[in-house]
Parts: sequence; C-alpha cells; structure tokens
Amino acid sequence: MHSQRNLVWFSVAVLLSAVLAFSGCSRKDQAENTADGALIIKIGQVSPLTGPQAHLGRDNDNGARLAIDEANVRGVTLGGQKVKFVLLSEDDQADPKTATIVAQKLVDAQVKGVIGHLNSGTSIPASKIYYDAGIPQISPSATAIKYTDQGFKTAFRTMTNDRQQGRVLGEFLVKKMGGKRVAIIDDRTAYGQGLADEVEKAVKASGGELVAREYTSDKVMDFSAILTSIKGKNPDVVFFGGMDPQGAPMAKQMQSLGLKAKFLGGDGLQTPEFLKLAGAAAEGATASSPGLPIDGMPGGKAFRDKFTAKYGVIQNYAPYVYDAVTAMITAMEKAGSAEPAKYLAELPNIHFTGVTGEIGFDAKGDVLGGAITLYRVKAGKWEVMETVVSGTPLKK
Amino acid sequence: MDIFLQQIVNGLVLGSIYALIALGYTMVYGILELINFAHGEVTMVGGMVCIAILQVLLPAGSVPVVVAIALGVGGAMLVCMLLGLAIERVAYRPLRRAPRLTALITAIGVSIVLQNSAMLIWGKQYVSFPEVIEIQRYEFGGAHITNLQITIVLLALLLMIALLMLVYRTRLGRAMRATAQSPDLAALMGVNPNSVIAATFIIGAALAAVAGIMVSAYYGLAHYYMGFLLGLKAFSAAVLGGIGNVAGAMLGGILLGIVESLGAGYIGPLTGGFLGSNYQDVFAFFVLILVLVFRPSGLLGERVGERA
Amino acid sequence: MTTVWRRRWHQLKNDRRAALAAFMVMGIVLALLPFVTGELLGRSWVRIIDFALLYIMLALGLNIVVGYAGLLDLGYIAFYAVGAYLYALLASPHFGLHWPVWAILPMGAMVAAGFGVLLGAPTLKLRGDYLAIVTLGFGEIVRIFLTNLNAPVNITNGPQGVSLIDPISIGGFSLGETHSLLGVTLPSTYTYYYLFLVLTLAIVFISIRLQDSRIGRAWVAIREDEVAAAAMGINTRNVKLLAFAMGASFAGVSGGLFAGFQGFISPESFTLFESVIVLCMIVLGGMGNIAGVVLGALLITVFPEALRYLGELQQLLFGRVLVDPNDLRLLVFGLALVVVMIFRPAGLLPSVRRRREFSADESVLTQEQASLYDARR
Amino acid sequence: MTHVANPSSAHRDAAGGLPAGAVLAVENVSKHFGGLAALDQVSFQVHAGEIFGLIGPNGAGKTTLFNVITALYVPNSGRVRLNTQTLSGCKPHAVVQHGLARTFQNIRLFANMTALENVMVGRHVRTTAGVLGAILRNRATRTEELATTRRAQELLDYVGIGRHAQQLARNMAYGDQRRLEIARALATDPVLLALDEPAAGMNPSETESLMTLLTRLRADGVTILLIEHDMRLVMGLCDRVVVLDYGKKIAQGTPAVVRGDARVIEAYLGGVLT
Repeated sequence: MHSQRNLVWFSVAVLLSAVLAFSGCSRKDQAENTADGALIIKIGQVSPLTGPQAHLGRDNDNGARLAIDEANVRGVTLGGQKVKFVLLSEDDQADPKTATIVAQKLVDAQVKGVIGHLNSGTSIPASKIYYDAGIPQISPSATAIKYTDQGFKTAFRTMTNDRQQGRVLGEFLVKKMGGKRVAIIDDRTAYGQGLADEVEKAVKASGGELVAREYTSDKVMDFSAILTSIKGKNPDVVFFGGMDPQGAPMAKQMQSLGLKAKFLGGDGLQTPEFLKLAGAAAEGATASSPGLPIDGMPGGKAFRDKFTAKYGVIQNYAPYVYDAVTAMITAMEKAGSAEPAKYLAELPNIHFTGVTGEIGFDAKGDVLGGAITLYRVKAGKWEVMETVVSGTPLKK
Repeated sequence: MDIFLQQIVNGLVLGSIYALIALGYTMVYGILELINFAHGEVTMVGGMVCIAILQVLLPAGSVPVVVAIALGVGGAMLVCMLLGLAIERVAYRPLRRAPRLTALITAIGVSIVLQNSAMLIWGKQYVSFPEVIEIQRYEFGGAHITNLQITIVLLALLLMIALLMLVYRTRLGRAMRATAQSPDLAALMGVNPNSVIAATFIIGAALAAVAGIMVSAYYGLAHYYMGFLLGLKAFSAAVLGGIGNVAGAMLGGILLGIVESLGAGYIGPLTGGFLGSNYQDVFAFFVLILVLVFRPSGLLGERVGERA
Repeated sequence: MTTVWRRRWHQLKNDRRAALAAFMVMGIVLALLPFVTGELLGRSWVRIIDFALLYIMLALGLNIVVGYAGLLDLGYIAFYAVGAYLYALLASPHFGLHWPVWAILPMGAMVAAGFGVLLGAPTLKLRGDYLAIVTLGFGEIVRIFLTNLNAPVNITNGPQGVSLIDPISIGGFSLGETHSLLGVTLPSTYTYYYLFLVLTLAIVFISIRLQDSRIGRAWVAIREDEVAAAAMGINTRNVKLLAFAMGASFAGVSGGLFAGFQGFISPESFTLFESVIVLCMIVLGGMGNIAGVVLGALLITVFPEALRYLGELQQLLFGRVLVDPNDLRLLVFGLALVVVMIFRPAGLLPSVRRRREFSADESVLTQEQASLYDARR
Repeated sequence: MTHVANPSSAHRDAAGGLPAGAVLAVENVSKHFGGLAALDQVSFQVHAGEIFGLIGPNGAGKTTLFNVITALYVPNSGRVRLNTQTLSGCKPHAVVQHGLARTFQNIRLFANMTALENVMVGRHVRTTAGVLGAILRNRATRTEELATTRRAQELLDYVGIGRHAQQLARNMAYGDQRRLEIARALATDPVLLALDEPAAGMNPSETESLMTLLTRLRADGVTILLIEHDMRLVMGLCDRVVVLDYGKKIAQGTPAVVRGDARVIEAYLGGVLT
C-alpha cells in the first residue's frame, strides 16, 4: 500500500516545487526605448562575481561598464536610430553548469552580444548556447585553445590563447633564461594544464630538455614532495602552470628545500597577489602576461587614469574587457545595426587600435597581433623585461 | 638517499599537522560516534584569527614580536574553543537521539556556514601570514629542514603527549573514557555526560586552532576554503589509525603524511613513469582502502563487535 | 483474520482513488510546467528544472544505497561521472564516434552498475563511517583518473574536458534544436524537460516497486541488523552488491543525459562536494521515502537559484544591497540544512517507517533501549 | 489449523545415513580458542519432533556449541549434520537454506520494520522474486507476495501476536518480541528450530506462556533445540537433555535421569536443580 501513498506524496512534492519555482519573483524584459526615444541595446557580461576569483570577475564587470558608459556619452547611432547601451552582468561562479544557466538567462533577456566568460571552463560550455542563439560572444580572458577551436563562428576573444603564450614562454625559457634542464609543474586545471602542455612543446622544440613533469592541484598548499623529487633532477628552471595561491607557497618551499632553479610562471602568477603572498621568496621570479604592459599600451595611461578614477586599481583583465566591448560596438556601427545576424558578419573585418594594442580577429576568432609581455620581480615589484608579439601579424 | 630522507622529513611535518587535526575528529567520534565535519573549518578559523591578531599588533610595534605571537596563538585558541562549544550546543546536542546521518548532514551544514562566514569576514582573497619568524635552514645528510618545521613537529608531539596524559592520567580523562564506553553507565557513576562532551569539543577545537596556526604559518597563507581539504585528510588519517582511538589518530596522521609525500615522490619510478605525482592521492586512498579491507576497524581500532 | 483482509482491501481502494486524483493533478502540472515557468521566470528556469530532474534521478539512486540498504556512500557522484564520460566519449568528435542515445544510455547504466559492484566488493565487511571514507576515496580516485587520463594515451582529454558532445536525438528528432509542433514552439530546454521527466518518472516507478518487494525488504533488513538478516537466510553479500549496482545504474543514466544536455563535461563537475550535495538531498527530504527524496532534490537545486533574488529582497528591506547576494547564497543554504535537521531530524517528508520510529511511544522497551547517544539506527 | 512444521521434514528423516529419527547429528565436535578447548569431542543427536535441551553452568561451552551448530564457528574437528547436509563450513544464509533456523539470546529483530514485515523477511529464503519481478510485478510475483503476506500473518496469529502485525518491532513488549522472533524463524520452514535462551529476561508469567507456545510447536511437529539456563523451563519442557561442563558432555538423557546424575549435581554445586 506504500506505493499509492507515495504517489500522492510525490504529486504533492511536485506541486510544492512548482509553487516554489514561481515564488522566485522576476520580470521579463522586452525591447524598450528610453525617454528620449533612443533604442535600448542590451549587452551581457559574465564572470565569477563570487568565490575565490570574485575580485577578477568584478574587475571585468567594471571594465565593461567603463566602455559602455563612454559609448553612451559619445552617443552611438545605428542605421539612423539613436541607441543606448545597457549592461547585464551575471555571475557564473566559475562553474560550467551555472555558466550554461546564466547564458540561457542572457539569451532570454535578448542581449545583442555577450562579453565573457572569464574562465575557459565556463566560456566553452556557454559558447554553445550563444552559438545556437546566434549571439556573438567575445571573451576577454578565456585562453584555452578549444574555445575558438569548436567551429562556433560566434566565439571571439581579445586575449592571446595558451598556444601563443605557451610558445613565447617556452622559447623565452630556453633562449633567454638559458634553461637547459627544465622541470614543469601544473595544477591539473584547464588553464594550468593547457598552458603547461604548450610550454612543454615549445621547450622541446627549442632544444631544452624536460627533466621532470610534476602535478599538483589548485587546492593544496604543500608541494614539498614534488619539489623534492624535482630537486633530485637538478633543473635550472622550474615552470609552474597555475595561479598565485599555489605559486606563492611553491616559491617559498623551493627556498626552504634549497632548490636553486629559476621560477617561471604564466599570467596566473603575474599578479600583485603573488608578491603579497610569496614575500621575500618572490624575488627573481619571472612571469608572462598577455598583451602589453599597461603603460606600454597605446591608450594605456589614459585608460588607467579613467579606470582608477572610477573603480580603483586594475586587477588584471579590465583593459581586454574594454577592448572587447569596443570591438563589439565598432562592428555594430560598421553594420549599422545591433542585430546579431547583421553585425556578426562584420566582426571578422573590424580593425582598430584598442587599449591593449591592435585589435582584429582571425578566421577562428582569435585576436590578431596579440602581444605577450614578460615580467620579473625586482625589489618586490613586477618589472617589465620585454614584450613579444606572438599572434599572426595584422593585415593592414 | 638524501632525496628519500627529505621526503620522510616532508611527510613528518605534513603528518604531524594531520595528526593534530585528526585528534579532534577521533575524540568526538569516540564519545558521540559523530563525524564532526566542521572540525576542518575550526582549523581554518584558528589560522585566520591568529593572522588577524598579528596584523593588528605587529604594525603597531608597541608589543614585542614574542608577545604578539603569544597573544595571536592564545586568542585563536580561545575563539576556537568557544566556537567548538557553540557548535556542540547549537548543532549537535539537539540531535543526540537522531539517526547518525542526520547529525552528519548538520555537521556539513555547519561547515558550509563557517566557510562562508569566514569568507564574509576575511574576504575571498588568500590572506598572507606575517613573516614574524626568521626562517633558518639546517642541513643533515643532504636533507633540509627549517626551524619552523622543527617547531611544528616538536610542538605537535608535545601536544599529543599532553593529550595522552590528559586522557589516561586525569579525572576528566577517566570521565571521557567512561562516557565513550557507555554514556548511561558513566551517568550512573555520577559523570555529567554533557560537560564531558563539551570538554571534548573544547579540547579538540584548541588542538585544531594550533594546527590551523601551524598550517598558515608554514605555508605563509590562509584561505576560507582551506579547512575542507585539511579536514578531509585528517579524517582519513583518523580512520586509518582506527577512529575513536587517540593513539591511532596520531599514528594515522603521521603515516598518511609520509605515505603522501613518498607517493608523490616515488609513484613515478615505481610505475615506470606510467603514473606520475598526479596520482598521489590515488596512492594515498589506495593504501587507506587496503588497510581497511584487511583491518576493517583501522590500525589501532579495537574490533567493534556486532552492535545492533 | 478475515477482518484483517477486509481492512487491507478498503485501505487499498481508498488509496487507489486518492492516487488517481493525484495522478491527474500531477499530469497537468508536469505537462504545463515548462511553459508556465518559461513565461513567468524565463527559460533559464526551465533549464534549472531540467537540472533538478537530473538530480532527482541521482538522489533516487543514492536513496537505494543509503536509504534502503543503509550503506553510507560518499563517492556516489563517481557513477554519475562514469555515465557522463561514457556518453561524451561515444558521442563526440573526441574519438569521432557518434553512437545513438538508445545504445549509450543502457550501456551507461550497465557500466555504472559494474562500477557499483567494483566499489561494493571490497567494502562488504566495512560498516558506517569506514564505509563512508572508502567510498569517498573511490569517488576521488575516479575523478583523479578522469583528470589525468589524457596521457600517455588521451582517453578523457584530462582537465580540458570533452566538448561538442552530440545533443541527445531520438529517431532524427534532435533535442538540441528548437522545434515547433502544431504551432507550439519547443525550445531545446523544453524537449529535454519532457525526456528527463519521462525517465525520472520511470525511476520513481522502479523505486516504488522495489520498496515493497522481497528485495526491498532484504535491503531494509540488512540496514536494520546485518547479522539477523544473514540468520534469516539473506545472502547479504549479493543483496548489498545488488543495492550498489541498482543505485549506480540510475546515476549512470542521469550522467549520460547530463553530458548530452550540457554538451561539455570536465572533471570539475564531479567533485566530492557534488556527492555530499546529493546525500544532503535525500537526508533533507526524508531518507527512504521517495516523495521526500524528490522534494529534497528539488529544494536543493532550486533553492540556491531562488536565493539569487536575495539582492532584490535587501533592496526591499533596506533600500540598498548591503551584502552581495551571491555571497549570502551558500551561507543561507548551510543554515537551512542545520535548521531543518534540528527541527525535522527525519527529514521534511519522513518515510512511514521513520515517522513511526520517531513518534516511538514510550513503551517500557523503548525506554530500556533508547541509549542516551543511540545513533545506531 | 496453521501448519508450522516443515512439510518435507518427514521423508528426509531416514535419508543421508543419519540413524532413523535423527534430524541433527553433532559428531565429535571440538573447538579450541588459542590454548583452551571450549568444546572437546562433543557428540549427540536430536530426533524429529522432540524438544532437545542443551544445558550447563556458565562457561560450559553452550554458546560456543550453538555457534558451531549454526555454522558461525567452524569446528577444529568433528562435524555437524542436518539430515543429509553437513552444516559445518556453510555460510550463515546457506544454513537457513538447509533448514536450521535460530533465534538470538539478545533479541535481534529488524527494529524499524513492522512485525509483519519482520516475518515476511523470514520468507526470503523460501521465495524467489528478483528485481525484475519486483519491477514488473507479474502474476508469479503477485501470487508469491500475497502468499508471503498471508503466511506471515498466519504465523503471527499462531504465536499469538497477530493483532500487532502493523506495529514496529521496536515498540513491542519484550515477551511479544520473543514471540515475533520465533515466528520469524518459523517463516523459514525450518527442519530444526534452535532457540538461544528464549526465556532470558522474562518474568515468570511470560516464561509460562512461552512454555505453552513451545509445547504447542512440538505438538505441531516442530523439532526444537533449546539452550537454556532456566531449569524450570528445561526440566518441564525437554524430552531429552545434554549437559555440558568445561566443554565436555557429562550427561545425556531424560530430565529425570539427568537430574539424578551425580556429576551434573556436582557441576551445578547442587541445589539449583530442584
């Protein structure tokens, strides 16, 4: 007799849930106009606004806002119709599942384009939803090769990908840092592993010897075991593909283990955070970051002044978000329409000088002429060493 | 050889931290048969509070470093003790008669709450531990060990001995063991189970606080999320040694630490380079499972007979 | 005697009628749910409901292992992962394979069941928390292998995950695209909803049938007292393994659907936390009681999403957003867990069994038996 | 009239080389734990339809022997046979399969199942429905399920707790729990019913009604092996008894004979037996 009773309860449960689902009050957005008759154009922005990367997510959000506000102040008319841009920011918690949900949310809200997501792991699953909806997506910071490799013609990015950065790092490691014997560590995240693998290829290609390939995770703080076995292979450079929370204690533990090799990392390490956490151990560490040093950027100084005035210190990717928005609006103006179908066709043809440098996209949607800059910690500060142009040169 | 020695040292340091935390799990389990999932979070709070206090005192410069550290450690222990007490009161005491799984879920809930409160208080960023201790490196047989590491191991050892003393030499200890054997009988013998249990939580929390401080000092940082993994490892250690058994927790902790670092260091050579350090946790868990399959109640855990 | 039978028969008849009514209500609600939700809250909420259905399947599977057989499994998500990866590898450009869904899903169930037995075998002797930690280890081991099996031979594509997974399509009818049937437009998320709904109902049905069966009783008997169960002629080994296998097979199916629905999977979707969440679902809702488990799964998937509106709530209350709602979400979730467990230790909808158990009248016996710390139920 | 004795037990008697009438044969069983011998060359037979008592002072090895018979322990030497089957070395569930059902000294019911469900679990070994049957609920399964329920109710009525069918085992009175345990054991259609100190912790009146139940069981042809402290129960009930002391069989025979036996009296330090 249980079964029947269960069915009754089951239906009750379902009803309850339905009610609960509706209780989450929300309104639906239609295309509307402002008081002065300007057409409202919604642009989405997605990044982790919570969790360990929230500070980066917030930074992206601010970058986008700055660009949007400026465009509105400047005043944009598409096909004779005056328009006003509105930014819808969503939090994907750097989680793939949530990413698809918020992507769906933006599609529902009929955004004309999306800036984001911040992580590769979220940009990839979301890209399918945007592609199905035919909405252009420009990620300012997803570096996984796969993102633009899926054949989705709606996916673009304004930052160099892992292959470009990895190649530069690898060559620099061997040729400039004199790395004969190289040890590579990655944190088994999409970012860390992707970058590390590219670096490994480049190192081998340019004649370096890989003496150790070790692994850790993005949650642990103890690396003494792997560093010890690396020490046994006495390399002269250790490369770490991962983020600063791991990189900093790693640098410390290299010291306390008496591991003398030079320490090299990617853009995950080239942060003020790393300096703070590693303290004295940070000295001499080298790390790369896509793009030009902010002061080396064409509009760098101006941008930083504007940004810091409004939102405080630039965390990391804000300039790329800014350029991503500019690229999108430029394409809209070129097409004389904000209709995705129309301006999507123009995106590959645009070319302008943005904050981070010359912006243009190749057939895949990767940024052209992406530059990579290398930094070294000197006296507790990141100092520019040199900038390498990695991407395919721009067609003028 | 020196590599091997170094790995042992690494394992020992890691292990003694695990052991300290494992004690908290095992003591509570011994008495309540409850996995206090939130214990790892208490560890995290310990580290955080200590850092907070140091950050206030050090720049002021008015107090000498030693005093600052003493205050930091003391403050952290105090906060954690209160926290432990509160957790027991609010989350566990009402559920003593409930099915064990209920208590387990509550424990998980508590640890989620603690994590996110910590996030709200200390932020999402990693917090760095002020460099108060001048790091010295000593070398023996090719292996390096720092003064900090030595302090950690010795302090952990000291605390464990102290705990053993407490459990086997004092009235409170006797009361604890009695309660663990049979709460009702203990009650008949005039032991007040509630106060004994409270005491257990407090002691466990104090040890966790010290462990948390060690961790954040050793790695130079703390994060609201760090308690989870630590707690998990420590709990495994407690089970490995035979949960409910104080000596077992210590053995399990040290053992797990050494197994992990040896695993990370030698799994490659062992498997002819087929598996790398990326499988170190597999290795650790594999050892754990093996032990449990052959000794279903852990290394030192006494055979728990058929209790239905 | 005869009176007993008559009483039974009456109960049966009454419940039948109630059930019929319930069926109809349920049918209507479920059929309209996506459209109503889509209109009121937007399609993203339909997607959320889709995920909720996946979690219901998961939870019902774990309910067999934990709720019925009383085997505390903290590595359950591994079976979900197995199902998902099986689908991803057999229906994506990764290996260039594009098998049909009707071939993969049953296979996923089988393989997952196989893994279930694999996990069960070494843990048969273990009880309670020892079992918990071993299953936990198992779950982690599976995840670690998924993360690292991209070298030396690339099987799982490692941390990068597998993308471009084929959307589920039944007889050329791809759920990946928007269709319009007799004037009604069916977006992808809606069609998925109906597929998931059918499978969920099937799993609910199976669970109900198992509950009052010879096997179901054997499971509960083992949960209650393994030695006595063996003394009653129950082959505890096989029956336990059966529980693991059944539970795992549900997860396998659910995982396959997840892969097809999401189009991209990576190891980070199968962490220990997911296992814990699924466990929370069944305990919160009411272990061993199907309705309870369903409710628990729904609440835990929908609740955090609903909490996204905490911001607007603050607006209402204080006129401005004091704390970023996203920061409060998990906190509130944790608090909810604690509070519910304290005030409804048997879950929101306890099973008949447990309800009796908690309203245990104070007969001499219960007083004798109820030890102060009796947690061994 | 409810039929409780295993229908097939009658024709099994002669079979398998057991002397006519014998159901259970304990043959030179010895069991050592480390140094000390808990059981030393113990032998006896239980005949169909009798209540056979196994008695002895504390530490005499009664429980050890019981565990050897129910195959929880494997004897160091000797064997236990139930009709044609050798039990020693069987898995617990197989022992039940072969027709030996037991109860526990410290009652072990399925606390959170109803009385009815408890007994239905007892039918497990005599029924066959599997997962598929459960899901499809085909005719075969339905009839089996119905039969199981009916049989369970019968047995509950038989032991006199039919009205508690829907009550949780844990909420039943002590005496009723004993009866439930017996009913559950009977549900397995045992050739031999082994009771481990059924009167333990019972008050006189409960013991009284238990005796009536056991007598009735015997009358209905159930063979019973009884381990007991309570001499009144043993002497009043058993057809034959074996007395153990320090793991040795020191006497065997009708209660009357055994009561007179000098060694038994000495073993019990006199007095107690009267």
